[in-house]
Amino acid sequence: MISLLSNPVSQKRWRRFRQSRRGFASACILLLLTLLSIGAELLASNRALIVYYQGHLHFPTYGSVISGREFGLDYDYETNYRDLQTSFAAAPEDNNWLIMPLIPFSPLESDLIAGDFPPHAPSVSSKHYLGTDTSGRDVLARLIYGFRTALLFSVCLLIFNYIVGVAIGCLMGYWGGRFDLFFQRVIEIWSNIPFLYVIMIVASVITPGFWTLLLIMAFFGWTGMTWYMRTAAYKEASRDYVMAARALGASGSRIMFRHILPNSVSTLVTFVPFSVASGITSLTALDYLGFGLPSPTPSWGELLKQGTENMESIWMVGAVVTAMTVILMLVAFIGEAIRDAYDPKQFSYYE
Amino acid sequence: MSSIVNRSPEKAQAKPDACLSVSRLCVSIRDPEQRDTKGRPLSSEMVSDVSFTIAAGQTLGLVGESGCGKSLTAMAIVDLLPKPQVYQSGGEISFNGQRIDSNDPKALKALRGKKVAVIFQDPMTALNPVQRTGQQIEEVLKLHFPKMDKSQRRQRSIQLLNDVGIPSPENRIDAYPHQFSGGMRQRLMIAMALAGEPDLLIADEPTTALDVTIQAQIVALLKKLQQERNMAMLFITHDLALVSQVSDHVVVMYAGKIVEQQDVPHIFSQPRHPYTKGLIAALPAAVARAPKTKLDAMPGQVPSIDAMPTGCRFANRCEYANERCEQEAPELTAHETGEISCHHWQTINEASTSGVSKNV
Amino acid sequence: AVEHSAQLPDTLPENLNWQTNNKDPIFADPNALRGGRFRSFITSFPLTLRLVGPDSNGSFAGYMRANNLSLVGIHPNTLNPIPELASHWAFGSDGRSIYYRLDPDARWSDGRPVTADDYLFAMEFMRSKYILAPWYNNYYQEIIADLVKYDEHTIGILGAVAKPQDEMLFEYSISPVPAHAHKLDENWVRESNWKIAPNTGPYQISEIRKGKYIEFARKKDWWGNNKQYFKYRYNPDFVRIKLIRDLNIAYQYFRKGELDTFPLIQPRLWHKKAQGRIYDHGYVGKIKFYNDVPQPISGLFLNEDSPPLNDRRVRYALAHSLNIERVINTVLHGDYERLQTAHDGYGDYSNPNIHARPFNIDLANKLLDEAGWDTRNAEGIRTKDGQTLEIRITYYSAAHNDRLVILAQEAQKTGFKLDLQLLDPSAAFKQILENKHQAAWMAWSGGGLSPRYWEFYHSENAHKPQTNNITNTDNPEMDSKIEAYRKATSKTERVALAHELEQLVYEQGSFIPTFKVPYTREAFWRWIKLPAEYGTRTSDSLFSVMGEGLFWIDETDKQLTLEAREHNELLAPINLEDSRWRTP
Amino acid sequence: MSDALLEVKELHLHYPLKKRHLLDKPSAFKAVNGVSLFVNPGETLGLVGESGCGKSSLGKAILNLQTPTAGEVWFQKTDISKLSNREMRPIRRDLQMIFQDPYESLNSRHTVSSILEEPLIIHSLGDRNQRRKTVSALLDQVGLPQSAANKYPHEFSGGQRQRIGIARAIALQPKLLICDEPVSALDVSVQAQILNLLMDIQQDMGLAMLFISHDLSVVRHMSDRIAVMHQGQIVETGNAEDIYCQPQHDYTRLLLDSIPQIAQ
Amino acid sequence: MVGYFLRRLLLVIPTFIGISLLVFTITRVVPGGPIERLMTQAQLGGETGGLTRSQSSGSTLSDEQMEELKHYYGFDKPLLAGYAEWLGKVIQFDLGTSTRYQDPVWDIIKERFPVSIFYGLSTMILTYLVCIPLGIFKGMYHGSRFDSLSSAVVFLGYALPSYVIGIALISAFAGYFDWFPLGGFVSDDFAEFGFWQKTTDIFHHAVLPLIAYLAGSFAVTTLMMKNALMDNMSADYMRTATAKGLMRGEAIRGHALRNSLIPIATSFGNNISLLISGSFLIETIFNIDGIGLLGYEAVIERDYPIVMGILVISSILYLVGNILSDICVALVDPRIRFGESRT
Ligand SMILES: Nc1ncnc2c1ncn2[C@@H]1O[C@H](COP(=O)(O)OP(=O)(O)OP(=O)(O)O)[C@@H](O)[C@H]1O
Ligand SMILES: Nc1ncnc2c1ncn2[C@@H]1O[C@H](COP(=O)(O)OP(=O)(O)OP(=O)(O)O)[C@@H](O)[C@H]1O
Ligand SMILES: [Mg+2]
Ligand SMILES: [Mg+2]
Repeated sequence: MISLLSNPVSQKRWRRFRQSRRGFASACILLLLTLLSIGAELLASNRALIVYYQGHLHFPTYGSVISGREFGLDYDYETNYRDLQTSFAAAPEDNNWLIMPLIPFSPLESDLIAGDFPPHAPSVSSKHYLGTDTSGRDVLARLIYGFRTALLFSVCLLIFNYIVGVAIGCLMGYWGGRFDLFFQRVIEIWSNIPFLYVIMIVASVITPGFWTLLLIMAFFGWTGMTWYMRTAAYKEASRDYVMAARALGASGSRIMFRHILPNSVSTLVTFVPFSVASGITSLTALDYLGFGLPSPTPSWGELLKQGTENMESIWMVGAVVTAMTVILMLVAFIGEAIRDAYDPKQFSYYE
Repeated sequence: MSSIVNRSPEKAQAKPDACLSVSRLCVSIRDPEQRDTKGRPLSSEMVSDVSFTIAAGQTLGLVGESGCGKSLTAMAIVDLLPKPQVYQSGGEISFNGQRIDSNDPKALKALRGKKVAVIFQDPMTALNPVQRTGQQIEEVLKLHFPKMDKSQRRQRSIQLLNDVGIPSPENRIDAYPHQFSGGMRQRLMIAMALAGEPDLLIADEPTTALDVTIQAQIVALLKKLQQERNMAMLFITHDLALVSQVSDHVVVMYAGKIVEQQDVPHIFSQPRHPYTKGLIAALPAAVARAPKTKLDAMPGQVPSIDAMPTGCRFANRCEYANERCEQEAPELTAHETGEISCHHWQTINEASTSGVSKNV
Repeated sequence: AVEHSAQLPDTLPENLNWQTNNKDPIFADPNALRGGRFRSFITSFPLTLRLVGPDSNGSFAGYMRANNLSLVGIHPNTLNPIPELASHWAFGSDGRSIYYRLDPDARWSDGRPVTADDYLFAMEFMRSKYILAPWYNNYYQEIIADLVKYDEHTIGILGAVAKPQDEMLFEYSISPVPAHAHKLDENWVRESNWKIAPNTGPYQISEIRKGKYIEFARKKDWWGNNKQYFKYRYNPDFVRIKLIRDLNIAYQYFRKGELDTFPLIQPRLWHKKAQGRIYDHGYVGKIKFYNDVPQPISGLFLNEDSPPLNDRRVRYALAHSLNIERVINTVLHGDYERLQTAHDGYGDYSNPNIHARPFNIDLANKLLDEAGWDTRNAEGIRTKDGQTLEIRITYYSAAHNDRLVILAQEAQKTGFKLDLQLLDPSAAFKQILENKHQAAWMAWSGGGLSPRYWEFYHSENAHKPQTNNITNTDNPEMDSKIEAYRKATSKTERVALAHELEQLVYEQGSFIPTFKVPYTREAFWRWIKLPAEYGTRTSDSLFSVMGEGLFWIDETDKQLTLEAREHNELLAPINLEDSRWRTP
Repeated sequence: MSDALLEVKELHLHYPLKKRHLLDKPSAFKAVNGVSLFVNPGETLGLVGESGCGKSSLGKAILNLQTPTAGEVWFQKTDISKLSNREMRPIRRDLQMIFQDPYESLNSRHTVSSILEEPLIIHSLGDRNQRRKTVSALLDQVGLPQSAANKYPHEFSGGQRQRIGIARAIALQPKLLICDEPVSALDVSVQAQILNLLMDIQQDMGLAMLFISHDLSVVRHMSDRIAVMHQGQIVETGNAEDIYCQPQHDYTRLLLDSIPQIAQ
Repeated sequence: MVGYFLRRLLLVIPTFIGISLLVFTITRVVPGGPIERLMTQAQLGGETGGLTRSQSSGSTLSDEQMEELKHYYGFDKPLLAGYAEWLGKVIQFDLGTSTRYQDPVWDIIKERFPVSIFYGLSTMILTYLVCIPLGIFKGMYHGSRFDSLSSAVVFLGYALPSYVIGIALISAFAGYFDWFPLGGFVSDDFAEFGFWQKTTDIFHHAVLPLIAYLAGSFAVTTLMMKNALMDNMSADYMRTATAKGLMRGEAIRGHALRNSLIPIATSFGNNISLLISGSFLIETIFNIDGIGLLGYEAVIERDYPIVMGILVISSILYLVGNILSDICVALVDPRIRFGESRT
């Protein structure tokens, strides 16, 4: 792996990638968004970042639930920090204070606003910067957490598909013959299965969780990667350096792992952005249809569904569509740049 | 003989019989990976200050190792550099005394194919794979002989195929290029080039992709056709032996610059530049030497564009090189049989003329 | 449990007391105008026009059923029986038999009279395997024990058990099936799928465009036209039911005036969607009409066989942890009401003293502490012996997501973790019937005149798959009361037992009642006219054209309204609310 | 002749042609069609022929990289033509190959040192330190600077890459080296460097060579004996000088006539 | 060549059996089939709708009755026997009977063909009509402002889910502005129209759904065209063409274009199966009775004969489409010889 990165070919690609300004900027933005979403609890949460109470500092964000009694409230369940903040502010002489995250709402929590029913329109004063959904949950918070889920999902899906695809595809390309023929047929069959139908059938009877959904998707998703890998391995296997290794007496596994794999795997990188994007869109579509992750998991698809049903509350559709467009555009730009870095096509013309 | 080649542009234009004259041609390449502060790709000059002329009916051989800029020079003549990465960054090219202006598409159109034709290096990729051969030849006729009708064009194409030695051309004319062997495709290219009855034929390594036996046939064909039509020819190759058979005059290029030019007998009998000498000496067959003895190999290799030396580009491989060579690029200077670009050519030749001529 | 031994007498008993009802007030408006075409929509095209057999239960079936009259109807306001196909009825002395005299005017749509033979055939038909309707087979086998033809227009029906008379009229009353229109064999289901069978009601299908619309036409001289309780009803000449698959798109059709009415029961439609010029300018009116009908038994059914719900205290605590009020006040916009008991809307049978357990954190905490769930983990969820207090809730409508999400969030306060498991309806139902659920969020359709307990709470149905006792209630005290309730024939006795049973159900705590919708709410274009009283006590919908069919279309008003809309003129806005029938 | 290092007897290598039709009889392209030749220890046999006549195929068949269709390959008194990959391994120590294309035959993802170490690892020669030493000795031998060890192939010119290929082939100190057109991708000046290097190595290590090329003048310079190949068959063998000066076969003559000579 | 296609066609058989067997197995193994659906319908009330009369609810079925239902739906046979029976019927062009519509599956599918094909074909034709010229233009003026701008637009259409576009379009242009009908394939009184009126009516209805369909498909084809053209523009034979004296436009028209169409031709065959599949979301929104919607409803409602029927047709179309692709490519690319594997 290290050799994959330290390899000057890779370094050259990296340099070329960096030179594509749009692609590199997109990658930076996406990375930033990813990091932000990983630390989503610090950005959007109903737990305070820091509470100073009676001379002690508390950091509730990642710990276990702190009961209201700890802060002198009259209930056992989790402290409502927004209320705590108002009560602290009401009694400044106690010198207690707390800092809430920028978006002081959890994605799962429905916020009641007296005199109005959800969905609430965006408003700075209520701190619902993008409004709320039909259950009164903060749209921005759900957007952020939904992004995290979708991203995690696609990345896991990608890893799974790549592992299976690389293993089978490599063997197909290297061994060829019957094995290849057999799996060619399997792939043909697989890619013909109306997989949305199957997911719908399965998902409607088992309420898939994150991992089950992932497994179902992966069950149908491995073929694409396998096919690319097969082609790449097939091409590599017929190249002279493989012949040279065989002439040296290298064993099959050595040829596979030391020669074919490192050479063919690298091209798979070009598919990463598109795989991630397609993971995100398929998860969104499934959520939209109601066959995705169970409620109340924050999800873009669910938000989109609510939004399209409540077109008059335009902020819901608006938020998701904008987020989706931005992410997919970023991914498209990154993909373009990676492809250029791998295969620096110099388009030229004659006139 | 000395009238064929003349370095200075004023003179070249004055010469009425100079079919093609190239003066101080420079070609630059943009490197998309090296950018200036504004993010624009930086250019480096690959071909610099190349000048030569060719008279009608004569053949100029352009030799040099791979990557020396031979093809770039040739393509610059017909303004066929792959834009925008590669472009002509200086110099002038005149054809029959008229400047070729790349900003005048009409003039270019009338020039290409009609006055100057090109045979490309790789016949495998230079033909349109999805067009029948007949169509591809007839296209030239259609462009440059608008008076011909359809059947005349076909007739002429068959005749051209016949001329280049393709057996039963009536049947072959409707075949696709992939149905031809490499040698036949190159013949096809030649037929296509000849269709416009050009005054100048640029042959860019027309035989490199071919076998020796076929190479011999193609070369013989070209020579025959040239004689029949009194064409001028620019023959590019890296094969010194081949160039000696085809051309009247030889220009030796090294790393984008002309290092030496002389007529054929002299360049082999009296090579003056150390590079020319080295090239000739390295040929196994060039010198009558016992088998399995050491060849006279030049050390080192051609510098790459991004690491062009500022001084003499050959300095790092030259046994005579000194500090001056590394700092100062030599100018092309004329002598009785040609031109040379070396600081030391006089001293070298005094010392070793005898040695070389003894071996040849 | 069914007594089959008894039979109907071979000849009509002599001393029958034939009754009818022509004394109740009519509920239609004599000002109603005939004519016009009423346009409504369905979200999925019917799969069949059959009344029984596979897929005969879609949303379109309502239209078909409404045109197949029963023997007697129920007056929507007084709830007394009124004649439909039978003009008179009489009760046998055994308390199980009932005799009907058919209205000699009654005609099938092909003009043939409705006779006793059609009822004989109905029995054969409903018991036939060919109709592929096992539930009907069962019903006509087990509940309707016998049917006898005495003459062309007189029949007797024997029920399975003795019942109060008003219930017998309802339960032992069947619809005729025209023998001349059916060929009963194994192809029946297939062949009658799109056949327009003769019916007895005011409308008959006149045009079918598959995947687009179905149009009904009012029969020119329907036999019921001048009958007392049918008069002034069923006013539009044509009814076109358009297929529009998406509710939001359907609303766009309505806004454009391509549909005449639009139901607005859902809060978000009423409050957020039904806004704008067409309302403000009075082209479209809105009405909220409270009714009083048996409510679907909707709520959370807890499986007593699934720990920790086998502990009554946990069940109670869960009930106290569900913040139904909050759901009502947020996502439901304060429109729905809390369902207090399992059997609401049954008039006397409903026990008014029972109130659903309210959201009460302290009470829930106390109960849970007592039950041993007295520690909390890092997430604030209660634990006991390493077990976390997790309840899996199975539900089948994605539209309920937002309600359950709030409940789950609130339930955390008392230390419950609610796992929401959304399944497709048939999968959910299968799971529930196999007792594999822990808690089921669902609704049984309400209906009937009195609540039913045996299917839902008797121990004979507990711990078994494929029964309706999905709470697995197994309580000897209840069993004996249920048996007594089934046997009782006097209404007072039954009401008393029902009240006691309701109390026991409450104490069992395995059903947590949730919502009821005590009203109907609709928007309608100005030219749609409602009777002076808008609707009746049992109006499910004010615009059920073939059900009550009280409204009418005013064509002149239509012209005016459309012109006004064209010129953007202001008409008096219509905003109606009627709470005459609102139950406290 | 029994003391020949390599003896090829009636070797055939046929490539199966794809069936056009389900019912077609399987047909084959006869790339090597009954070739017999031998190489004595320390000797160079030159093999010339036009492109596509089966030279490389013959080389691969000898090395058992393509299993021969028929015939025998005797190397050091064993018939290696039917050995499995595993059984071939010890023999490969003595039988190595240099490839035609210096750009293709080196794995671009490995550093020069790991390329040169690979044969040593495969044949478990020496520990880490010893292998390092061997690598640096090899670099010396083929005239590459020590700094080359940690570079990647693409950082070198074609001639230098061919040196790496040569170093890899001689790392196991083979007895026979099959050179499959090692210089045809190179320029004249570099070609001379490589030819010189090969001759040096042959002298130092005393190995035998099968030198394949389409350039008769190169072959003539390098070889003791020459075999001329045409359409899968050997049409003429003999002493280098004899073949060059007195070609017997028409095809050889044609080949000789086609070589451009520097016009005097 | 005929032999080659015969061979390809023969290979379709095992693939087809594999696909259908797999899906058949899933329909059998997954709970919640038509019988459960029937029971649910008969018993569930509340907001999902159910019986208005209580006659049939509340009672349970005997084992015997269950068996009869299973028999009726063909669930009484073991998996493989069931599959064999199904396959036997398919071979005789009998796709079975829908468990919901009670009509032969083939009739139901056939009924929806015209609509699906109309949209499929229009989408395909329009995609090609727009994307090919657009791609050419972008390729010729690579890097120009128009190029970047159109890229952004095309990407936007690609990024937005088509159902969102559909809802937005219908809300704006049919709901708010009233320029187009709210949905449906034709007007209700289509039958009474004259020919011209019919044609305009169809297209009037088709505008919005077509935009929704097209928005997503533009990006891929346009960029494919652009890249292919640019690849070909830098190819050596273009230099040859220019060297003959052709002007740039002439050279592109005469040479680069045909070669650039090869990848598009390759995708053509695959699109054949899209012809009938459609998108059920768009079809729901625009109230179009197409095959996509039929399939979706069949899945949701567990109408397995229809699911299998659509699968049969779409997979055969797909498999045949692949072969068709090869033919297309062979037509535009004389280099392709059948029987050679293209990897
Ligand atoms: N389109 C291009 N983009 C970038 N660099 C180029 C391009 N074309 C040529 N070069 C570079 O310019 C240099 C000279 O190229 P040119 O093709 O003229 O060489 P040549 O002398 O014809 O060599 P050969 O004998 O291999 O044909 C080479 O180093 C090559 O890498
Ligand atoms: N794997 C293969 N499958 C089918 N045919 C092959 C294969 N490899 C080579 N051939 C064919 O066998 C013939 C001989 O090939 P080979 O590579 O041995 O020629 P060569 O003499 O080395 O030519 P060159 O000088 O071009 O390297 C050629 O016509 C080639 O097309
Ligand atoms: Mg060149
Ligand atoms: Mg070879």
